[in-house]
Amino acid sequence: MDNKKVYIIPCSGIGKATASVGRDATYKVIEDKRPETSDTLCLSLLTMGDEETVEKVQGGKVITIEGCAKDCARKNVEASGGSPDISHRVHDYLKEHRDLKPESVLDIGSEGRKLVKIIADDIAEEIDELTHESGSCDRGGGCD
Amino acid sequence: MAKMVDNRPRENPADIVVLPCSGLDKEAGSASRELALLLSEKGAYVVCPVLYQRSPKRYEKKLAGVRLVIIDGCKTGCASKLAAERGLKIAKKTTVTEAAKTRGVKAGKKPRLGDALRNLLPALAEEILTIEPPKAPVAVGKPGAFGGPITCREFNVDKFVFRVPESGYFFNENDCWARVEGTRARVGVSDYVQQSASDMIFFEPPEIGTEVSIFDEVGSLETTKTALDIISPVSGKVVAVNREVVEAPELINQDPYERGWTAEIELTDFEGDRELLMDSPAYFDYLKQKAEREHKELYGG
Amino acid sequence: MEMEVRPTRVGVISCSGEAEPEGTIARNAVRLVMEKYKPGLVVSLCLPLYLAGVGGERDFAKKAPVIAVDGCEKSCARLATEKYSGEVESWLDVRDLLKQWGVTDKLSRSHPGKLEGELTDRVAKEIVKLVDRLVEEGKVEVESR
Amino acid sequence: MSEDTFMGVPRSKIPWCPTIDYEKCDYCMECDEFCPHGVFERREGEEKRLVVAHPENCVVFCKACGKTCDPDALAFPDKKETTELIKRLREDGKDGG
Repeated sequence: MDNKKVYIIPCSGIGKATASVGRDATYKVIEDKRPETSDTLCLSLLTMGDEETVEKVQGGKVITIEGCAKDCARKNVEASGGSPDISHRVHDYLKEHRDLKPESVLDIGSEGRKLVKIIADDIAEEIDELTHESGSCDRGGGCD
Repeated sequence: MAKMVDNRPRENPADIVVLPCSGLDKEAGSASRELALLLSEKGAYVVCPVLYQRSPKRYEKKLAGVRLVIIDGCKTGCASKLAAERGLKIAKKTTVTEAAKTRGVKAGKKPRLGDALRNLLPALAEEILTIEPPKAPVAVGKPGAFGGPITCREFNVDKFVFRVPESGYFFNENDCWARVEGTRARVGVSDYVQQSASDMIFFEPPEIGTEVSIFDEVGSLETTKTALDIISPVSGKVVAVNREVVEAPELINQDPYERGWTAEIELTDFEGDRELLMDSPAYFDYLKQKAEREHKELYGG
Repeated sequence: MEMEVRPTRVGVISCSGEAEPEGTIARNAVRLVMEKYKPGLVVSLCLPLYLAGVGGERDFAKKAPVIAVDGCEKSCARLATEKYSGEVESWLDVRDLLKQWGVTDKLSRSHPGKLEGELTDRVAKEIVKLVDRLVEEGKVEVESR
Repeated sequence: MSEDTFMGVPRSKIPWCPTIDYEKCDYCMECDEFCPHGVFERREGEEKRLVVAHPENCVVFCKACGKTCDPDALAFPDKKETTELIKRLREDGKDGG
């Protein structure tokens, strides 16, 4: 069932290279790492109240990735009645990996791609935990 | 060689932990390694930067509650960066190329350590060992002394909105501000800086006790896009730095004029400094022109 | 007498469109117009910021003419602009354009390649036409250097 | 066109900009890539492949490019002297009306 999926929603801004990193990390997870258990949604569709999209977010697990400290993805998800289980900020990763600055919005460059991989690895693990949690709840154990 | 008698207070070397650069690409790297070994012979504990990078847990206990001395070979500052990445508090920092330069010695390009630089090392080691013992935390004035709420005026350049406090702040043309209360000032960067430099990821604070003149560097910032120095709008002695901003530099983006202050300075000549500063309304006009001009340049209009 | 102040910039807003390849083309085409074809004249508006109501995006879009570039017929960018800032001057639907151009290939949202690049450029040039029309119609003033 | 000023003093009268030490410069171009103000210019095919082409664009008191320079080939004027000079020029400006 689709609601067993974790939805990864990047802020998807077009003004900053960090937003491009968040989007690419999303793709890396949903297409390469966890295609079975994760997916993404158009943030604009969600915010504009598209019923199908809103339902998915309200019923499912959500991870947001922010391109800057303005936290647009989380704010927009919350405005649509959802509540992100986990929120990431790309610049928090940059604090730890200062040498991995993305180059530009249209081409994040090789350093940016390394950063994408680090973020995607983390999120893949989180998805496993989130889907495992809900799985064990269904079986009625380990979730008190 | 005659030895100088040195009566300055000495730190117990056993309390000093040294994190050196271990650069093998130029002379300064070899010198920093050698300097660390000298300090080790005098009782300090030396952290191997390579091992520390690989398995930080090994040194966790050793690094707790000690005075950390950083030795950078050159201005690239790898050892400083390593310390910053691991959230270590630095008690003293020495950059070999700089220290050598002030003593008239130029560090060479070849990695092998030459005599000129080697001869300087004992003096540098002595200097490190005479760092002042830790002081009680500096009082940061009365709580709320700088806390009065401020109101801002704003203007737009296209979709960008820039804010400037209505009053009570002084600015230099490097877009850094000072808010003065009594004999102290808090300093920081303006809203314009945080917007044009983008998201802050790192704030390297100045050392407490540093004497700065107006226009000296008083800490530096790194953002997702660039790096910049904070150019002090006042002269005096750094008495506090904003630890909150060290932990969460994004505070500068969120609240550049209040919670995003970077350092507090005991003023020595504010009347003199003031002649070279703009007050809030003057900075508003200055910034408006500058933002419109630079925006055009940035977007090629 | 007060002179009428004409806007000197065109706002272009793209849907976020991360779930669809047409969304990726829409975003990248807007960026291309801003960086390469009409630097200085075009200001790209960040839809997530715009929707979250943060910053000056909404106010800017009230004053300047806006072109909305959407990935699909759901037209989030156009509808969002109409909701918060008023009518858009023009609107593009990338999916519809691709249909008109007879493009039936499967496109990638995450790894735009040569074909996606060419299509992005073509869409960018369509946006440029709309910008030029606004200039011709005098709806935006081009500043002399 | 009105001339650029810094603290009320014509920018052209303030000699603030980096100086390249060509003995040390290894032409890594990090400074040029870093500087957003177009102070440097690359000269393909010339002996000095990097020059300070637009010193007037340099932000007075900014030394940020210097930090990108591994071989430490960039030098700047003394800040105190520059401040004093600016003060003097401001005074002169006042006197001269």
